[in-house]
Amino acid sequence: MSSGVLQVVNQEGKFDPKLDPDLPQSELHKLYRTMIYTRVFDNRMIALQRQGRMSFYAPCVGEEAAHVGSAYALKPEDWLFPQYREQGAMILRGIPLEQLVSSLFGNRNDVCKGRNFANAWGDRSLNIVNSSAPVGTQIPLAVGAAMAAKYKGDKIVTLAYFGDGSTSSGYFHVGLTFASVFKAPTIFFCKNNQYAVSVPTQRQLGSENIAVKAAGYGMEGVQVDGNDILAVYRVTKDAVERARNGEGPTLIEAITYRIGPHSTSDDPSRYRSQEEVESWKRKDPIKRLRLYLENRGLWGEKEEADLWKEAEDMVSEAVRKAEAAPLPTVESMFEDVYKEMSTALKEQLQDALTFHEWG
Amino acid sequence: MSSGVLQVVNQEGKFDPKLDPDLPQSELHKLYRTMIYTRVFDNRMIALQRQGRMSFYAPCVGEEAAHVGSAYALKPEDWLFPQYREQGAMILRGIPLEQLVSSLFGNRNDVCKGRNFANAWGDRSLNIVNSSAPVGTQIPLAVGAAMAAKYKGDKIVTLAYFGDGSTSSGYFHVGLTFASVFKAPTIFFCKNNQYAVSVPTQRQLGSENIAVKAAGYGMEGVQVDGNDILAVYRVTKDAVERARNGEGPTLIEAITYRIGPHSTSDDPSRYRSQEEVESWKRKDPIKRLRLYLENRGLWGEKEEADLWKEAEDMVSEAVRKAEAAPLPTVESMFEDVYKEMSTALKEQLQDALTFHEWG
Amino acid sequence: MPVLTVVQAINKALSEEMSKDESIVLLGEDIGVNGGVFRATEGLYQTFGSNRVIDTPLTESGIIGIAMGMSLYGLKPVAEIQFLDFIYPAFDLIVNELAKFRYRTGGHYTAHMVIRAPCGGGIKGGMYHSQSSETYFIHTAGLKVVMPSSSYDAKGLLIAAIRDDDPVIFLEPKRLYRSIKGEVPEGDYAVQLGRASVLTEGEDVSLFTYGAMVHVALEAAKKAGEKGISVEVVDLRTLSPLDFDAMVTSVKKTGRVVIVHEAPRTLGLGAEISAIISEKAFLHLEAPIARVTGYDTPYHYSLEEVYLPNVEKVLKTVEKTASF
Amino acid sequence: MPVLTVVQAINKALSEEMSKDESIVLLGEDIGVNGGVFRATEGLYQTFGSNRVIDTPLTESGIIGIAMGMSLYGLKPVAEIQFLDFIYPAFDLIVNELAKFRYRTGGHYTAHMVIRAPCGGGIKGGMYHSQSSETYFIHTAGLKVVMPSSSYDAKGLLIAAIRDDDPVIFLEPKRLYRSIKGEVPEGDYAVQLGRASVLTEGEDVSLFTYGAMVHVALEAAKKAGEKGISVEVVDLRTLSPLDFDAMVTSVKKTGRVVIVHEAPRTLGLGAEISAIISEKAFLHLEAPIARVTGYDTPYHYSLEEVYLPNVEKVLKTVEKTASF
Ligand SMILES: Cc1ncc(C[n+]2csc(CCOP(=O)(O)OP(=O)(O)O)c2C)c(N)n1
Ligand SMILES: Cc1ncc(C[n+]2csc(CCOP(=O)(O)OP(=O)(O)O)c2C)c(N)n1
Ligand SMILES: [Mg+2]
Ligand SMILES: [Mg+2]
Repeated sequence: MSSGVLQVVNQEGKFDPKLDPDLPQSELHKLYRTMIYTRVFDNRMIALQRQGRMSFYAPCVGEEAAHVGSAYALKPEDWLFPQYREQGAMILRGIPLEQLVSSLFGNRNDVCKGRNFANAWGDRSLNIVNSSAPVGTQIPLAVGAAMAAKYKGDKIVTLAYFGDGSTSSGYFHVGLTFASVFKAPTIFFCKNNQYAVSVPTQRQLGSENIAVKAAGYGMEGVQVDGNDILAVYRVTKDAVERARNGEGPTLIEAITYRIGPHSTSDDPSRYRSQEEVESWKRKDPIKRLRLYLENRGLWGEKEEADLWKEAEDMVSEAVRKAEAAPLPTVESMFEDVYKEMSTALKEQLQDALTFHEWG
Repeated sequence: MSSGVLQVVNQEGKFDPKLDPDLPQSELHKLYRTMIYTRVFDNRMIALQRQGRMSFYAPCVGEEAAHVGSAYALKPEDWLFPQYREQGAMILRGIPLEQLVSSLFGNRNDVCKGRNFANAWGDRSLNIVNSSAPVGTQIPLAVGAAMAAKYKGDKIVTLAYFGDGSTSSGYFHVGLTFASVFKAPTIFFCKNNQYAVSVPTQRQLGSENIAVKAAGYGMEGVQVDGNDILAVYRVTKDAVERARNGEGPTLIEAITYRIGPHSTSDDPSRYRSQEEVESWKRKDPIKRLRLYLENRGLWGEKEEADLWKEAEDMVSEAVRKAEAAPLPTVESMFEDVYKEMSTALKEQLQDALTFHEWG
Repeated sequence: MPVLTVVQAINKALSEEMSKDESIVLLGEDIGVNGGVFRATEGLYQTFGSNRVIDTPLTESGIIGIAMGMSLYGLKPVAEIQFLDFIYPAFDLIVNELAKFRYRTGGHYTAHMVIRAPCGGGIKGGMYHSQSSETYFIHTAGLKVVMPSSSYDAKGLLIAAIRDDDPVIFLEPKRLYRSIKGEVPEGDYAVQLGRASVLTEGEDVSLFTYGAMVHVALEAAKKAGEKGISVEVVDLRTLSPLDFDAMVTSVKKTGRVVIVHEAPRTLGLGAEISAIISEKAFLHLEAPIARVTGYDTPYHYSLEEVYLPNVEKVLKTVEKTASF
Repeated sequence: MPVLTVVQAINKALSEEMSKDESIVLLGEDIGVNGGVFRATEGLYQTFGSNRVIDTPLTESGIIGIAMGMSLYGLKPVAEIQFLDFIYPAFDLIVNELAKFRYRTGGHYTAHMVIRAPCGGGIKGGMYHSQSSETYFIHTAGLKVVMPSSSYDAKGLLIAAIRDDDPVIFLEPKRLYRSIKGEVPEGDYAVQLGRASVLTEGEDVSLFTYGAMVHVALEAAKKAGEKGISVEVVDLRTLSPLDFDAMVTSVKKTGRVVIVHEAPRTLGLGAEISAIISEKAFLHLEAPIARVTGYDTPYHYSLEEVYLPNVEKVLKTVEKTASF
């Protein structure tokens, strides 16, 4: 990692004791466990898509440390505004696996009533605002929620995830502008995974990196090794504390890599080399934490095997249940456009019901 | 002026010979003359509006040096993308006064056929792209034109004017992003006149100034005393040369002040003190250049009196002619929506002609 | 009852609701210290302070994005867009987020907020200070769209909009701000969203309109009456969802329809009204449904009198429709 | 003649025109190295290089703003928006600048450019990868709007759009990209903008439609024919400016109209067509004008078959209209 990029644990699992956040064993296990679940989940969803049982999926393989480590720095009452590639943060905060799968299938058990395409998870009871597809919109929303919390005197922070590509969006600029003018307690967490679909990060910015953009807003900006979960946790925790103390927002750039395709529709061999991918595979964030745990004598072969088995079983169970659930009702298609169904929508529902019977 | 802000001539007309661009007398007179014409034009348009002869006007009193000095650093083949408050740049580049007034009246002599509200000047033969009202849109347009010129191998630059308020717009961000990624030969010229209507500059940015934002794009950023026409010329000329040599874009922040109201509809006493205005009046850019000229023995009372008289006469003549021109024709309202009038528009024109006869 | 201008009525609605409900905050350009460029928020900054009347940076996508984030957190923001013509930088947020939030989150997250914007022509503002772009919002499922034509409705509809659980685009015909006055009750009352209002009963022709054109329509109806044509003027007030019943009831009575709006003709609201009436009252129609609208050009600066529907145009169209 | 898919036909139009005219450049996300997420620009980066096939930063307002600046300078950019659903960050530039540039500069500056965008549903893409938002553009004076339904038209209309002096929004029904094939001439031909095409002649009912729905309409017309109802299917092809004459001619023959589009009903293009026919052919109408459209909800992910017009719906509506 280049200078200025915080790292706590290196590729070989060696760590700097002065920087080690020294988390208790149970907490370290929780982090590790979440990353394994996430990896298993990703692999299974890709398999389902390949088997034609799911239409589309966007995996986060290789980026688990960046979002799990940062989400871990938040309290449950803090609000999360995901992009779409933060499966681990969803799992860590407690969205049930079955709910994640039901959402992907768009079935009747989905809390969003089967309306969303791919990776649009959220849960109001967990203060996770469902992500949507348009790139960058979550950024000003997170700032607005933070300003509202500040107005109400709630000591919470909001965190918005977004990618390197998203920094080119106008929303990045207006979100950071508002946050800096109003000292909103928001963490802008950029997962620089080197690509926006096929477009490399250099095509998004004339600056040498993303963190440096913070200066244009009079804001703190930091770079962190995004494959080092302890380093990610550290910088995010610092940012959260500053925000909670009324010292305003922070821009964090976590340097990581998307090992898998952008989505199941993407063929990354069109725009990047296998060597590049391999070089990043060696920086696998899961392996990194495992080496750290092993170095500290906190993990072994047996635990490892058990954990994988458990994760596989849990994911299988979730898929089994979700796949058994029926499609949403026709009625539900017309709900929630407005709080009360309008006359026009009632008529249209009747129309749909008529035609649905013929079908 | 604070450190880091380039100044060549101070408030008393003392100048730093090492920084003086040492323009020939005729050129200095041209700059001075343009500023006087601009001032006279502004005052007259405000008077016309007060007399109910014009609906609306936005003056540039106090900001003449910022736009005249920067426009002067361009060649005629360079493209200018104005905001709306750069009367002096229009005059310098050669839009006839009568055309400026005809546009404001929206009469039949207006090259834009009377279609535009206030300050929307431009002239294709002079490479000035008409400004429009929506704040910030000219910024990406200027970058696109610069990229096109580069593609065609034309050694020209483009310059976009905008205000401090406009830096909050998403267009500022996307324009600077594209320019930095593609090394577009564009000068981003921000006239920081301290207000966006009633909102002071601190409300637009968390950063200490505007020039610092350039770093977020890996771009050169400079601050200049916007009431010092020679300093403005100097920094713009440097930026133009860099751009012409393929070294990419520059962000310039010219620090100035809007002495008049935002527009004839605005009452600035609602949001700023008379003392503040007075303190800036003492920094009048016209007085500054006059003192410099006098210090160098290049100007006297007689020339001053003659110039004002001439400017008054020329503006009077322009107003007289423009006010005598009739309204545009009804037909012309339906032209230029498309290159060829559509069937629907032809029908609508007939409708308008019918009803116009009754009226 | 006090007589207020439309802009005063709007100011009253804001200030009374803000006094009652701390979760209401205002955001916009120049709405605080300056009181708004049309003075709609005059005095509110002084009364409620800078935390509730927020002068924002100059970015409409910022204003709407921030307001919406606030609403997700439970506030009830009222955002002002200085002119409707400048709302489009926020269009993505409005169409893709605001309109769809309740839907896409299964009803879990909702955006309880209002966007106020001065709209329409008649003030010599040219193509960027005169637009009537309600179509973009009416076509977008998930938004409610409201436009008052009187001081009474301005206050009552704005109160209803602020209390409504769905996002409301509240369009204020700027030329009525000071030109129209009317009695406005003190204190609490709401004009229900989704309900048109029959302003004059008539037998011969139904005239459907809204906003500033209501006054043109009323004048034309009066003149038509003098010529023996009895016109029923219906002020739609809520443009989405539309009050079908009011329109169909009127058409069943008159069999003839003229629609007036200043928005451009092609896919202006008149198109939908015409289509609905064809569908729901075809056998009652005795004449083609006529539209008097703005033209399909950008709004013209110096020829705005030609651009806009006026009493003569409406009157001639009513006569033609009545005698078909 | 070679048989091409719709997306191949589009690729051909781009590559042939680029070979002929150096002022054509392409801009968009993932269109270069990657060849476009739908492969519409496959191979063009390799042929024409990175100066003419420009992979842009991820910002639609940037893409459109830059393309438009280029067009002012004399290039003829073709910008790709990855999905029509993501065009709205550029909506301000499209409505306030692109559509109005010729007008507000008195014809001096013009924006000769095309915006291509995959549109519509049928690929299980949910509410952000399936929108049919043509209304927003049709309602905007100064834009032309085009949507092909076959490979032949896709190439011919795109060539015409690229050569047209006005800004064109070129909408590509993504579900046809690979599902529809047809003969496409090599080399130069253009399908004139502004002209509808009568696909089947009929006597009983006129069926007006466009884009992917053309294929649904043709299928329904065939089934109606088997039941003795003769349907005239008219593919509008250019949605703005509309081909009034073709529609009125057809209605004068049949007296009965069904309009099919997948865009939401309220102020979908069907509304304008219905209104125009009422105005221009009132006395010829023998039945209410019927619309079969998408519903006024966001596009539904898992129930898209319910959301979309299908052959059954169209057929039933044709039968009802024919027997009115
Ligand atoms: C406004 C908008 N434009 C285009 C897209 C299509 N798209 C989906 S994801 C994506 C790339 C996002 O890149 P980045 O922000 O780096 O996140 P990553 O996918 O790398 O995690 C694009 C172009 C979109 N969703 N929204
Ligand atoms: C998108 C948009 N929003 C709002 C306005 C209304 N408006 C016109 S000028 C202006 C302030 C511009 O401030 P600045 O960029 O600093 O330029 P200045 O007027 O100070 O020269 C505002 C808010 C507008 N024209 N466009
Ligand atoms: Mg990325
Ligand atoms: Mg300013």
